[in-house]
Amino acid sequence: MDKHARADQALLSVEDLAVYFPIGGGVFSGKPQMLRAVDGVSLSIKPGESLGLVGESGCGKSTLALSILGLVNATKGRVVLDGKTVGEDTDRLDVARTVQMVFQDPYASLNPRQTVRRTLADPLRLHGVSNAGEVADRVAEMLRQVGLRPDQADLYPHEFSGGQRQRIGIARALILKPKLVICDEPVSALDVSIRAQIINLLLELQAEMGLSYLMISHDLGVVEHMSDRVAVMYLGRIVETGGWREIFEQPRHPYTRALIAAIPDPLTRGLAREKARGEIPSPLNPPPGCTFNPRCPHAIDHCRAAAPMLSAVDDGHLVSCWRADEFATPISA
Amino acid sequence: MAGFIIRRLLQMVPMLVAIALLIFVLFSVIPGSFATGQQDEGLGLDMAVVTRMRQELGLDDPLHVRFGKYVAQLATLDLGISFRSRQPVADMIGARMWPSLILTAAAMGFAIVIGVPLGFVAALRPGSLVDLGLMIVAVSGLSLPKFWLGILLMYLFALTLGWFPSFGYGDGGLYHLTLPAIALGVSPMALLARTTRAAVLDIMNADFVRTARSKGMNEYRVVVWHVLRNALVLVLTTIGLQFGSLLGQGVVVEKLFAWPGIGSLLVDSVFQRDIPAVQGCILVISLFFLVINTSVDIAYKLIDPRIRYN
Amino acid sequence: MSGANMPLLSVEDLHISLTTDAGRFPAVEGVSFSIARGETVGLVGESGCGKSITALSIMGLLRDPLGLAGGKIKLSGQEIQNLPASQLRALRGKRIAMIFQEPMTALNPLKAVGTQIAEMFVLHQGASWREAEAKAVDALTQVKVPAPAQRAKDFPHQLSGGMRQRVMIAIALACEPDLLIADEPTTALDVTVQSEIVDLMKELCAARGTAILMISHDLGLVTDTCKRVCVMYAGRIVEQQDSERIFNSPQHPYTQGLVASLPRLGMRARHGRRRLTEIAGVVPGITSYPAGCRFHPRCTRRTEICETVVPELTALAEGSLVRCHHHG
Amino acid sequence: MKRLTLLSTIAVATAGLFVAVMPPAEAQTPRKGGVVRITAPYASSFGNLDPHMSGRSQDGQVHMTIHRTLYIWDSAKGEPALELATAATASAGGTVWTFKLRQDAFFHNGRKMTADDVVWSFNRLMESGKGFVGARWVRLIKGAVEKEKGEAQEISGMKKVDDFTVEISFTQKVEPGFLFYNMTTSILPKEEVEKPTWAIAPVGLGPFKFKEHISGSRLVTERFDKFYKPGLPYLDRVEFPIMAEASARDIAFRNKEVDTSILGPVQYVAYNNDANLKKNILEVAEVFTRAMVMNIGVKPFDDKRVRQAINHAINTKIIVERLARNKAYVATSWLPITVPGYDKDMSPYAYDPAKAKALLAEAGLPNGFEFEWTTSQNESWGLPIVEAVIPMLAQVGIKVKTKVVEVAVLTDLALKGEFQAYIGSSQTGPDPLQTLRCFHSATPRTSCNVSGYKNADFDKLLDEAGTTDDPAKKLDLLKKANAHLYDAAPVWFFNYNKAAMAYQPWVHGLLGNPTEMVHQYPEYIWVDATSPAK
Amino acid sequence: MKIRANLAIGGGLTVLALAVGIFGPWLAHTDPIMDANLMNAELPPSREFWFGTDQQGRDIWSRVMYGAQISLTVGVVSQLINTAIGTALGVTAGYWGGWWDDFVNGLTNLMLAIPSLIFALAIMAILGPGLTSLLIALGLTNWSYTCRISRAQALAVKSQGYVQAARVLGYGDFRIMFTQILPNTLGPIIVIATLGMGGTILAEAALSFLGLGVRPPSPSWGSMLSDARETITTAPWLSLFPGMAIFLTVLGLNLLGDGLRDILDPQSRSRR
Repeated sequence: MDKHARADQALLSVEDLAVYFPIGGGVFSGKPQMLRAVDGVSLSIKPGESLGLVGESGCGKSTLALSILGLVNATKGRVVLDGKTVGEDTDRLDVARTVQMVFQDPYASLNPRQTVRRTLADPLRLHGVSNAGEVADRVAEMLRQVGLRPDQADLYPHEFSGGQRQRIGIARALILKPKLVICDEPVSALDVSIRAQIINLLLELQAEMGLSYLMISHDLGVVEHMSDRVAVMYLGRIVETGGWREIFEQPRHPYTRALIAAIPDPLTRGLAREKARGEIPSPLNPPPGCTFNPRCPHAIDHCRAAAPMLSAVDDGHLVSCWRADEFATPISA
Repeated sequence: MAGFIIRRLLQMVPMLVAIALLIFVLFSVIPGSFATGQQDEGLGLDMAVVTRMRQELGLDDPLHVRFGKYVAQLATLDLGISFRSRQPVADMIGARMWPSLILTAAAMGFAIVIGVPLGFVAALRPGSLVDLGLMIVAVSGLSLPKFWLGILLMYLFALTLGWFPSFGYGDGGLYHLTLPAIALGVSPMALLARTTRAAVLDIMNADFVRTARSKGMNEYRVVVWHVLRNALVLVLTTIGLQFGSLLGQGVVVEKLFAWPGIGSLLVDSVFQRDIPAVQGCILVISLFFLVINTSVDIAYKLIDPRIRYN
Repeated sequence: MSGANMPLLSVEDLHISLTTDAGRFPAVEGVSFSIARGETVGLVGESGCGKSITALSIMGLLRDPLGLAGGKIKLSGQEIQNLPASQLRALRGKRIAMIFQEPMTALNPLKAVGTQIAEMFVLHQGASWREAEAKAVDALTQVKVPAPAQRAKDFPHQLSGGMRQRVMIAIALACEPDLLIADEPTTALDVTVQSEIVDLMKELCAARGTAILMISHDLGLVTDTCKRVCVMYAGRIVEQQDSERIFNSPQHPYTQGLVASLPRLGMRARHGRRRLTEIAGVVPGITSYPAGCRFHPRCTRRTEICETVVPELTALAEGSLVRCHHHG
Repeated sequence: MKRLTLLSTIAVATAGLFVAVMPPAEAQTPRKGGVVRITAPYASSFGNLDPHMSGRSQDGQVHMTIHRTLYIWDSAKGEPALELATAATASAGGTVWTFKLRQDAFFHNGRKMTADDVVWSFNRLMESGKGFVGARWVRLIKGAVEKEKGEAQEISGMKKVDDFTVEISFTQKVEPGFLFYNMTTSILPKEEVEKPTWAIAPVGLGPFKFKEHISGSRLVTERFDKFYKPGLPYLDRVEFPIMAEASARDIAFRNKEVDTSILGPVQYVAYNNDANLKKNILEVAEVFTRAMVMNIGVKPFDDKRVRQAINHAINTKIIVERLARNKAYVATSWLPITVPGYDKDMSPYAYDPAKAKALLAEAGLPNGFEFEWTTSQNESWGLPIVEAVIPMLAQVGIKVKTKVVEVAVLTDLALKGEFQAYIGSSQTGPDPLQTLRCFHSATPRTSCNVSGYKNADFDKLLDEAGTTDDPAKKLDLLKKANAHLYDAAPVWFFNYNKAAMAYQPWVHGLLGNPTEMVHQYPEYIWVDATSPAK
Repeated sequence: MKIRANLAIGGGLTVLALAVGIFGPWLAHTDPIMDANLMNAELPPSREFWFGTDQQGRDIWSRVMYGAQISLTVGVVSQLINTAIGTALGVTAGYWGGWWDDFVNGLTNLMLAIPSLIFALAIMAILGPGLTSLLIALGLTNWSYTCRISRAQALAVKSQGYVQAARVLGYGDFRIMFTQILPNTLGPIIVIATLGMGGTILAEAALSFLGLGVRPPSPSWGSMLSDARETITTAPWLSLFPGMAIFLTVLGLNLLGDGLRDILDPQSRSRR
């Protein structure tokens, strides 16, 4: 196993986490079904490190993020943040000071009825900064850090463009000086010409403040650009994880390969045979065996019969595929 | 489907029990007693009779004993005996049920037949003078006290024009039904017009209507093939809620037009403190609401595939 | 222009205005492009740049507060922008078809998808409903929907996003139109499903000789799909190129900035992690377009002339046009 | 026959005051057949079709049509008259009465009425555990209370002498006509009462038999051919359309959809101002007195001067004129005009604010006081009157806080004495003695002494009037008692009601019944050929 | 240019009604209670009595002016109570979900199942006629729509990023409900409240008709109209003016509500 990821060293360590939701059910309407949103996930992030989390809709990455934030209860397993188990050794305020989040939609993630100042100052006051002058200073400083002018603090969100709003979102996430920031698709809702500004800003702030990032995205270009390590999720499980170079240059899991092949970019032409077929099944009734088998271009009978385990193919490179050894070739030219 | 209907019907039971409890508690603290309510005017009251009545009717028992008796009664579908007529309340309500139902149905029919097309016409020309005019007419219907509207209708259609009788049940036919039905139907008509307009406007802006247009459909087909049904689905909730509560709203109109419905029985019973009759009436009115809304749910299940297959 | 060279669609100097309480604003200005039979052309730009309303104007589906303010739209040489409604309807669906972004809301939730396809045959081929429903199953087969006879009876909410978009494609291609307009057809879909849908669309259109106008904000998707790409910025076309050259030698500063700002997969492995090139400033809204070259406030190459004079679209080479005073 | 003489004397004494106006002598002969539609104006439904169970005026309309009892109120003479009884003779100082019964009275089921029916009906009224409203009229019979308490099987004071003779012994001296004219003592057929259909399809001895009842809308009766009065009734049917809403009734009457309509003050004026409608209005002075009752137990109402001051402070005349629209008579004291004992020579309290102020000052309240006035919303004896009085009392420094309640609650509060003052309407007839007893100190508040009035002189006058055998002396004593009340002013004497009923021109034979205007004598009503009703 | 006619007309009428409600006592010529002069009873409109006089000889103009106060108090206060109850229940139910949501849903359905007029009638019979009773009766019985709408709004807002963000920042539930959810659900709630106010004024009139309305000393439009219904054939001005006051005010509120809906709640026009 990953010998670097010792608990005492990791800022975040998720240990065999599972989150199930009952769906339906009630006094008159029969037994509820279990939605296995996250089903046995382990991962860790060291201080200053960026972990990219890749996956498509319904793969459980948002639920994973929420359970790290202590907002969703784990059915199984635990989340350890900075040495403390979330939910047991921490309250909401402790977690808030350690981990924060940047949201996808800069339009929906700012309260339209609050000024920027309130958006930034309220959390400070909630966390015990009572000196008005200090609050004002920290708000101004934070705004400067994200590339806004302090005099813009008294404006309302609708007076800003999408990119500026995302800067405010980042400022809000950083105002409590957290150690870990979960970035949930931080640029996918932004105009293409604005994305680079935000990506650069996030990287600068990481360097400046020594942040760790959990970078959730389906955009492999962004993930490659920003991550030290990458985990690929499919139907509630991690199917492949490793350093960014291994994942993108020598992906071992057919799903990872399919994701790369699906990128509409002249660079990926000629990877047609790696593409996945069909669509993501419902997490309510995942297929038997390897959950990717119905879509996998390389599936064999064994894949339909038994589920593979996540196992190391290389130092720090873990894959959950029966045929992982056969895909040792680099994917792109 | 049968299972769904049974389930929905079963879900009504706890609601009815809750309603029964609520009205029982409410009317156990009402001031004035049946015995004194029996007097028209004057105080020529025989207290010996009052005392005997109270004993006979079990009014001197403690509250929980009375509630126990009441629930036991209800469980056998017995609504009790009226203080006033000494008849079973169920019989009294039974006699009023049909007139109430036809009045409610006629009012709702009026509301739908007038209100829905009105809303449609307005929505097809949003912002136009036609739209504004129709909506002001509709909203005006919502803004008149029912009894005043009723008196005006009587004055105009009975006294001045002589088209309809001013009051009464007659043989329960359309001749006597028309005026009270209009008086009762005007406000749901206005609400329906408004809801229909909003629903049609919503649907007209929906993506699938744009798809329909991109298919090369003319506006008539767009409306008939794609807008109508979707809009009606949105309007159905309003129809259900309005229809369901109309039996209760009938109180004023029934009293004004001397229509022998449950509403007028209820008001009479309230003033004469005929508590079993009051409780029975409210229970039946609520049951009607629940039945209508359950029916709407079932109707949804039939016409809206999104619900049908969930 | 002779019949043989006559483009299938030509849009000439198209103007679309937006009317608000504050007045009329040019949402699209002087847009011209053409598509030959069977050709694939992309229209790329950021949200609000006018690409979608350009498509709607071709369909004749602009609605208040948007309105056509000038220019010509020709289909096989025939001007269609002022056609009476009934004639325009005859073109819609039959000769020009369109696919929309949200496959969930673009389908009527209360009708079986088979019926929604069948409508096309009833409308344009005079088929009876029974025949049309049968043809609808065929159409579903062609878009590779498994068990098409059963799926035809399904309602939109029972289908996945990808399946719905296949249904939309089946509707659009039902009458074998000459031109398919695809407005962000895959944006709402998952990455792996996206490429399947795009491949399907390309394959079916190629087989029918149907031209595609692909509209997207995704430069990669458009260049991947189309032979030729028009880049729009703030209501104007700023560059038109063969898609090969968009990534390799973009001419307009905006296109150049876009290409440089994208973190493309494989770049880090090849060149290491470099700071991405930013395009400064914000995308202007329709009501606040700047004078002169609309990109000038964000442009690194701007000079005085850019602030006042609208640059003309100039041809650089075969199929290569750029609207910039300082291109290259 | 002694009793009748007494009554006749009283009747003669008061005949001059009758306002009961018979329709002008009819030149035409009554026509047989036709329908009359008499509106039921007081509630949205008939409460109970069993005459023993309901004392409500509206139900009485139907009872008068379907049922009969030993006596009936003779509106023309202003006294009870024999109906099912053909003769009544008193013995033992007026405590034992022998009734001879009609031999030609049939129930609607065809059976002849006998003495057994009278005995059974009165016994039923006293059945223990049932709250029969009519019980109060029978309770004076010997053994009735015992039966009521369940101590006896039968009322011991009732004896069937033969099939058509009944002897009844009372616990005190009574005039049975005042008891048994009430419809709540109707004679009922046992075999029908015991049927389950009884409550919905009553059977009686009256001129009309039950035909149809659409609860809440109308009740229809049709002619009973074996009715005991030869040649009567005239009508084929009597219908009772229920119309509690006055505004709707007005339109319906003008629209000729109903044949009679009770008029409130507003419509009384309106109809009198209409040349056509004015011709057909029947008026009668009813035996109801409207008054503000003061709670003698509450300060400062314990002081006679305060009570008198209130009577002086209010311009009663103008309220009766303008608000009651003269559909009432200014009250002089407690007994109304049509009841023996009323003294036409007395004049009402004069409107004299100065005197009122003086009286208040005398009573130690020169600056007035404030009290809470409980009232219902009744238009004739409720809130509108209070609203008119408030400014008048304010002029002498009396402030009023109103407490508006429903009638049912008002009665409750009055009987419990939970009020400072309330305005209401009391039935004050037809028996003057019983009416005045409501101020006797032996009468509890729960019976009818709601003001809680106690005065030995007054008690003495009443006791004497109750025992004397001399009608003239009795009348004199009643007048004195009434005059005593005038001076003591336990109430603000407001008015005596005048009932007014509009009827369509084709309706004939209506009678002004002072005990209750809507209680008509259906056998005498007939309609001429112009009636549109079929 | 689109003219929001309903907003303009509705707003105008509402402002007018409110102005009359506030300044009524100054606009009135006479005291509405004490200046009964039976010698002037039932005079038609004239120079002296603009709207005529009623049966007690009181100036109808003055009573309509004063009546505004009562009628609007009934409309505003009881609707405020409704809004407070409905919003509190709806927002908490939508935000917390679970058994509380089920409970509130049940309660809301219960309230809907007993028609509000019937419910109000019962409460009025229990509390007795009067302004306070009326405020309670109408304030406790018309919150179900508000509750449903605010619940739906809370559900919608709850999934918005800024609510998530507040949770991530460690905000407590009540703080989130007050600072994040409530301000963003107010639009539709204001619309419902505006429309409901009209309904409440009408309900007061209906209760007056049934004999259980607000009662003087001070007049309400509903009780004036109800009292005057008998004279509609003989002295129509008695009912005309309070009737018009109710009609115009409720019409104004309805139009205003419709207009506000277009502004405040454009995406949910057809909900309800």
